[in-house]
Amino acid sequence: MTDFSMTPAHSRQQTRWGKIALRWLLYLILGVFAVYYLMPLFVMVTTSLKSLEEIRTGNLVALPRDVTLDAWKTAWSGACTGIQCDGVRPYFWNSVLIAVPAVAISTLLGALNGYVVAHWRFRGANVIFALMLFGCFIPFQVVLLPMARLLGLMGIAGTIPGLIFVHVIYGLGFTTLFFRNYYVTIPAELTKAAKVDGAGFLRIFWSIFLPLSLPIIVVTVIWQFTQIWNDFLFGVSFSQAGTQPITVALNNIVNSTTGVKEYNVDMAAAIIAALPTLLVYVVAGKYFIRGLTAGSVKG
Amino acid sequence: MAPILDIKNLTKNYGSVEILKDINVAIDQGDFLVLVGPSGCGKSTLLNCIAGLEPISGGSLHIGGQDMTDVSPKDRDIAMVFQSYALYPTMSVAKNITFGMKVRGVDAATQASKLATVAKQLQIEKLLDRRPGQLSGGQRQRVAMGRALVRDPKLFLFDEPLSNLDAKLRVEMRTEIKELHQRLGASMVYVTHDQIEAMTLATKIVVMKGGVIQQVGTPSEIYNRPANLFVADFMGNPAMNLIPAKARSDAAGTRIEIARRDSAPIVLTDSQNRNLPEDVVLGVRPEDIAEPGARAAANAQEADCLVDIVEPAGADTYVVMQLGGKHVTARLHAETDATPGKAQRLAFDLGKVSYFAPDTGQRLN
Amino acid sequence: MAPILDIKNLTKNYGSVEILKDINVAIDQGDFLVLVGPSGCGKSTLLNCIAGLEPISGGSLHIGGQDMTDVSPKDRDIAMVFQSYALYPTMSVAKNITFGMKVRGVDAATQASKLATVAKQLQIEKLLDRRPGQLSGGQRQRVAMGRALVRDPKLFLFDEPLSNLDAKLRVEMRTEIKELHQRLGASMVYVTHDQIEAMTLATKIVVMKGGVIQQVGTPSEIYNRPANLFVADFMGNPAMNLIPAKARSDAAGTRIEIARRDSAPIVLTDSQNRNLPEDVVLGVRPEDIAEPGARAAANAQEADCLVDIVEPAGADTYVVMQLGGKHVTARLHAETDATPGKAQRLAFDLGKVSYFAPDTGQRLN
Amino acid sequence: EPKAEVLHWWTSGGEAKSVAVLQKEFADNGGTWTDMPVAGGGGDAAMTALRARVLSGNAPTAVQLKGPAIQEWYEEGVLADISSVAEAEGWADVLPASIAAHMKCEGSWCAAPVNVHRVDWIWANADVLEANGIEMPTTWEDFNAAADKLQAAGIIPLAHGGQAWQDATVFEAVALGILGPDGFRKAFVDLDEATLTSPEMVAVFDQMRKMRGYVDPNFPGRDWNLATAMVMNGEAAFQIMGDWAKGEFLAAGKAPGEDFLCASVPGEGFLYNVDSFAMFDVDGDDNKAGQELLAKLIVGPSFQKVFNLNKGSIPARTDVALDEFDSCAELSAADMQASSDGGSLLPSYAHGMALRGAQSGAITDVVTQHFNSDMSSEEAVKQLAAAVANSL
Amino acid sequence: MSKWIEDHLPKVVLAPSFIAVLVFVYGFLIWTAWVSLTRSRLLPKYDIEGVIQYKRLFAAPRWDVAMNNLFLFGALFIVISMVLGLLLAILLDQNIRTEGAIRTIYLYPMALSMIVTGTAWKWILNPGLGIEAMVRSWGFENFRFDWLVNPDMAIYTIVLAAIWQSSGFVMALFLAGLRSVDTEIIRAAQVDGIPTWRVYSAIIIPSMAPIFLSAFIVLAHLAIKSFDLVIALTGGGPGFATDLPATYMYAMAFSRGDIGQAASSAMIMMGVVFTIVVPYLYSELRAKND
Ligand SMILES: Nc1ncnc2c1ncn2[C@@H]1O[C@H](COP(=O)(O)OP(=O)(O)OP(=O)(O)O)[C@@H](O)[C@H]1O
Ligand SMILES: Nc1ncnc2c1ncn2[C@@H]1O[C@H](COP(=O)(O)OP(=O)(O)OP(=O)(O)O)[C@@H](O)[C@H]1O
Ligand SMILES: [Mg+2]
Ligand SMILES: [Mg+2]
Repeated sequence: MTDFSMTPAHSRQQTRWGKIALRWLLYLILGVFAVYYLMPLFVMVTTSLKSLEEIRTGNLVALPRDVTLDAWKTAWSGACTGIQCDGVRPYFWNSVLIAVPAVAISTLLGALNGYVVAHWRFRGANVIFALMLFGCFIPFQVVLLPMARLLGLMGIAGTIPGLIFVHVIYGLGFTTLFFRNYYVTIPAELTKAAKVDGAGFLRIFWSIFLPLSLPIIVVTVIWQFTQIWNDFLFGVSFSQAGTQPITVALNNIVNSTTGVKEYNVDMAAAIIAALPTLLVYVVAGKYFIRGLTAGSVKG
Repeated sequence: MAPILDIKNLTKNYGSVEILKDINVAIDQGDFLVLVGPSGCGKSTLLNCIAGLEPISGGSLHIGGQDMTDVSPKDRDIAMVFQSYALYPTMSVAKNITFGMKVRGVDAATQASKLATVAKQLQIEKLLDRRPGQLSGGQRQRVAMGRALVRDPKLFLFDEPLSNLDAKLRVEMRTEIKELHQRLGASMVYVTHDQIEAMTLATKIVVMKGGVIQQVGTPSEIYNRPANLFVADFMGNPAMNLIPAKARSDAAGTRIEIARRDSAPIVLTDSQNRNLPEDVVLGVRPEDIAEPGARAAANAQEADCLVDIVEPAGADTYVVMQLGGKHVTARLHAETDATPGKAQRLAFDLGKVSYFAPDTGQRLN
Repeated sequence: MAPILDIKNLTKNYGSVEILKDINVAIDQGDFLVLVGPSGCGKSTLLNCIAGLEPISGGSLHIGGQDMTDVSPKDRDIAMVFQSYALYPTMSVAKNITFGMKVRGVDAATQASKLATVAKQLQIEKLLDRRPGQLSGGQRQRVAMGRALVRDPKLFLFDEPLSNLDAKLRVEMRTEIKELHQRLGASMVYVTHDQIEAMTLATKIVVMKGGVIQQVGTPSEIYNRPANLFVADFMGNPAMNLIPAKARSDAAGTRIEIARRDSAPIVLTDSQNRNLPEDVVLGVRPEDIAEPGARAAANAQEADCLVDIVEPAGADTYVVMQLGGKHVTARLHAETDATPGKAQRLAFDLGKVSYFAPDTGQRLN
Repeated sequence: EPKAEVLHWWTSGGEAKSVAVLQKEFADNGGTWTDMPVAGGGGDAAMTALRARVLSGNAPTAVQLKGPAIQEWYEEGVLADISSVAEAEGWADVLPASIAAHMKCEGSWCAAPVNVHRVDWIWANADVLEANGIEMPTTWEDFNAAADKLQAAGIIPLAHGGQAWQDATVFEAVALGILGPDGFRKAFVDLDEATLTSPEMVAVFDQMRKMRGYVDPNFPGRDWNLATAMVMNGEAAFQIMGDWAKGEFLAAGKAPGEDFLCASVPGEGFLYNVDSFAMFDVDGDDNKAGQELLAKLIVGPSFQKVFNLNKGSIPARTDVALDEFDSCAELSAADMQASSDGGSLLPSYAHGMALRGAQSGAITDVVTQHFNSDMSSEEAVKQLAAAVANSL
Repeated sequence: MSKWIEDHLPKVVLAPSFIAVLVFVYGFLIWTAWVSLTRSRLLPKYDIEGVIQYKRLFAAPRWDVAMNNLFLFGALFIVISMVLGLLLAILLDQNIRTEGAIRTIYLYPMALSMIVTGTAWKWILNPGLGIEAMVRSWGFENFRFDWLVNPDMAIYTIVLAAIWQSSGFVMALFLAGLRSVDTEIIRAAQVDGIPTWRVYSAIIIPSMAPIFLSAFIVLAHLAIKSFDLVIALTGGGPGFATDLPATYMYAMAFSRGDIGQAASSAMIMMGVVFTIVVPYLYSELRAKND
């Protein structure tokens, strides 16, 4: 860690005051930025706690006069997303059903691919890796229509497995990149030792690499989970009634064009939709940084 | 009996680069072969070829009489110990040792009994439940040995197993490995670039440079009769003094003239070696330049030399002078009164000197 | 003249853990102080305290007669060389060396001339345009030295500067540092855990353990008269043999009895040391157990010992036996005919032995 | 058993209630309704989903579609024919001819109309007008005079949200007023180049420039309902918006004629925005049965009444009794009848009734660009012609 | 046979992913290229008509605006995110007691989608509702912050929100980088008398070049894909002042039924991606071969 604050200097008094002033300045700057980052969340939370009446008449960014949780209740189980007025609850579970397997599968495949690219290189492995990486950069709008066609041909159009499939495909580039960058830091000697011990390709992966991968699994899972959970474009294009993820429901609540807008419900729904990803960041954020240090940063 | 390991005309390329060139080595059951050489000379590559971890590009490789050229590592009946130990970081010590057996489907009872034996042998019984991360360097080293020992293989391969340990531990572990070798009578191939390790452990040493074998021999052959300047310089610490000198051979022997900085050249007479060319490089080990009378040397000749640096090293004191335009080190007693800037009388033991051709670097005597 | 570095009652805590305890050391202009001790004993911490990189928790620290206790590193007139070299990775060698001057506003001409001098001194003229990444370990080491030298400071600090080099290079660089020290007459503090380095470089050695100074002295004091078992064991390679023995003192001297494995104890008579307690630990260096007649030792006494292991190390051969229940190492000539399993007649040089109390570990004679 | 999966973008509270009426009727007739709502961007997101569904061979049974898009989809060959229902129910007799035309593809019926939104409404805060002595304007001159007066009094004359479709809504209202019904039809239905570049079109843009001066500076990006709220709370006087704005007033407890006023924008004519459902080609008898049942129910009088009461619009069929409707709706229905007879019942271009998406989009691009910059009216007209040409 | 499987297992494992990428990325790119040469409208058609769609594209003023916006937005977004991320990382690296909490606050926007936060941002930036109104209500009557409604400035609000969303992640990358710098180098610099800011500017930051590269790539790809952000915040307005290629493409494909046009704009976008990513990939792979 880079710590300069401990350096003693000529006059103890002078430096002490200088140091304290500097520290205050430091915290002040950090605080200002914290406000910048928190502002939208603040607006969302306060709005969700206001009544519609108050929103219509008052200042949108002011603190609520009367705190009410009605909007939250409505958003969770009462808001209309079409003719059903069950709130976002059913869609929440759709999202879980999509995100959990998609994250798991793309992470596992990414791990396997990264393992091959980093430790079982063969001719052309680099080119394959490069091609996969390039896939990370394709704008998703481009693939919507041909993908729809193929999903139809595969018979999984509009189904949850179809959505899982799409997310896995377009997550592969990043997960492979993460794992590959992490695995290149694991010494080749480990693989060699295991080979001499008689272990094969899968055995080495399963018994040796996978247990070592926790930090990078955390990074990948966080990344993939936020991507998939927050995805709207695929969700809206490749779902049908009954398989729509929460972002679509949220969009239905928030973005109706010609109806009456209930901003408090919108915001409450938005926060509910964001809770899982927020939770993931708050709980695992520290492993996220650690995982980045461990692998993907190495350039 | 067939040699336990027999390498014939082995070559190894990475792409178009030839890393190993026409390697021929054979060792017998119970031999302790040490591969030494500077970093990057291909020692690890050769060891990996023996283990089957790298395919070879040419030549053949037999282990225990069987052609193993294309056999996969796990079927070669070898065990290997790595420089970084390569312990499986997420497994306990016990699991590290038994992993290979588990993979091979050895039953649990056998696993346990073999584990117990090996753990006892290496005195790591108390560590069996720990993770590698919780072990000191020496302990890790022992576990890595345990993982190899438990296999009871035809051939042990070691890739610089001690180089990550500190000096003290290195000496201890060295002794342990030597003891182990004597007790098991196993065949071992051992890579190091520490030549003391090579000397103390080996029954046979291979010195390599740039993928080419420079010399194969017993430790004393290598130490006392290095085949060329490279081997002479590489083996021994402090290194052999390699002094440019003029030789004048006649029937009685050879007069060797060595330039001195501030005075007339030293002239030594070698009665054993004749027929040397005029320009030679004289190779003398530091311990063969000593106080007069320190050792009963058959062929000792004395001269005064101006001392530049005195390095007391506890057991001995090294003094450095300049002869023939080079730093020359002599090993004196710890109690010597040599002082920098003063002349010191030294005896050169010509019984054990080497001569090399300055151009080719090949040994002349 | 005031000592160039004077440390009085220095203590250092991290939180509630006391890392350094009541350290007192002083060195004079031109001294070469080496701090040795096992890993984690606080050597680096002490050096960092001297450099001002860590604040001290108690005591005082004077450099060149001035109180530097609270002065920032850049104003202490010191230079420091690190284990990892700590070269600025994105700057060329020349910039690495001159960057400090540039920051201090030294004019370009002076920078250039100082750079030239230092580069010549260290023979790195040809490397000046390279990046650290393009240098070998030894070259990096030289650049790091250059960065220190160019400062021309009152005091040089070195934190294990050679430990990342391989054995051969380590010996060479060691000699260079020694030469540099002699030429500059500079004052240096040097951390290592390699005791050969400590012995050869130091004019004064501090042996530390667990944040406490064990002994301060010249290399020969430390080597020949270790203050306690820890120092005895730590300094010297192979380590001093520490053999439990029974002493029986009378007016003529002391009879020392050492148990042997298969036969009657060896009995040696020490005429110099008297008044020893009955239980002692006898400390004998390997080189003080040798072939009879190998050295003109004043007080040599002979005995037959059963040899367990023979380790030829080129210049010498070590043999290991069991005495007093311990492995005991003797250093014999390279040409010895000692064989494992056979008895070997050895001479013990009692003129240089140490005695320690088994309980406190303190030196008795 | 009839089954239908219905893709629509009626997701807000009032709209959802309206659709629920249909769903209930559908269920009462033994059908199973699967709801597939996709809101956002005036149906953009729904259209994204629709395209993906169609391409994957998994089209929904019924889709909320309107205007020429119906014919476009028909041309792609993915729509089903519901003529049998239409003929059995006599749709031709109860629907105004121009609206019926939208529901037909090459002569056969392919969609069912739900409602008629009038787009060219001007809404006003009654108290504000009264306080400033202003009548509902009947010409653009009146409007400008009233706006100037209000502006002087510190009231925002026109509440507006700066989103492309809102800009277009105001634009077509102005255009209808200035070009007249025939001019409007030539310009925005026939894309007649002479009309598009005529001096009258320049005058339309001049009036738009004036309108720009009547909105507050913070209008860009504002949702239409926030603009409505400005009228409601007296911050602004007028808003030009379709009749869905009425829902906002009513939801806030305001009464038509008392708290707020509704009138058609100055000028003759009626711009309609008809929501309709198109039936897609699907497999399975149950789905086909669902389509027929759905089509029948949608155009049936009971649904048309209940739905439009909720939605704020008026029934598409002309034979529904309007007693329960409010005064604005009654006015709308009367005007529709009158304009249908007078040939001035016109499709709204801003709401995708008049043109294909690419064409209306090209026009909107110019309109919104003009409104949000200081482009001259002549330049705007030039660009309009170029954009229309580039979109064909 | 089993030996064959053993030897080729790595390839077998990689194969499904590889095939998937070939089909679902490269196959689709080719498909798009094809469609961009047709007159596809509502649904794709496959009769090649030549480069007419590209001609239309370059004739559309809106596309010009979108491309200009992409470069302006991209440059600002990438540069400011990096500078801010680096600054915050350096500040956070000073032994801050509440580091964990602050880090989470800076990082959380990454977890939210813009569908969610767009409305909040819209209010905050709206002069009548948000910051401007708030500051004015404190008595600073002349305070102006009306970027959102100013066609010339609106693109900067997109930059602002995009930075809000991504700079925390960049900060995390840089923080990780700072933590991996050898402490001995910093100590050496201290002894050398180098002031803190020079230590950062001359030594630490230059040595983090690989991290700058990674950050650049991540940010560039976000910039090119930016879509939700614009839709949620400005919807491309005022006018189409904040259109980006991604929103242009979406509008063409899905609200205007002009798929051929959308495909041609997508191809141009891919061209931009290509020129940025290929040099990066090249350097990635070369470094690996060392
Ligand atoms: N996979 C590879 N591709 C290309 N060249 C390689 C590869 N592995 C090793 N080399 C090269 O082969 C040579 C020999 O390497 P090797 O690791 O065998 O050396 P070594 O003698 O073990 O060195 P050290 O003592 O440093 O371990 C080196 O020059 C190295 O650069
Ligand atoms: N920042 C710190 N906080 C707490 N404890 C520390 C810190 N730095 C060092 N220590 C502890 O202080 C003790 C002395 O560390 P120091 O680095 O001085 O040892 P050393 O003698 O230099 O060891 P080595 O030979 O391994 O370099 C160690 O036990 C270490 O764990
Ligand atoms: Mg090697
Ligand atoms: Mg240290």
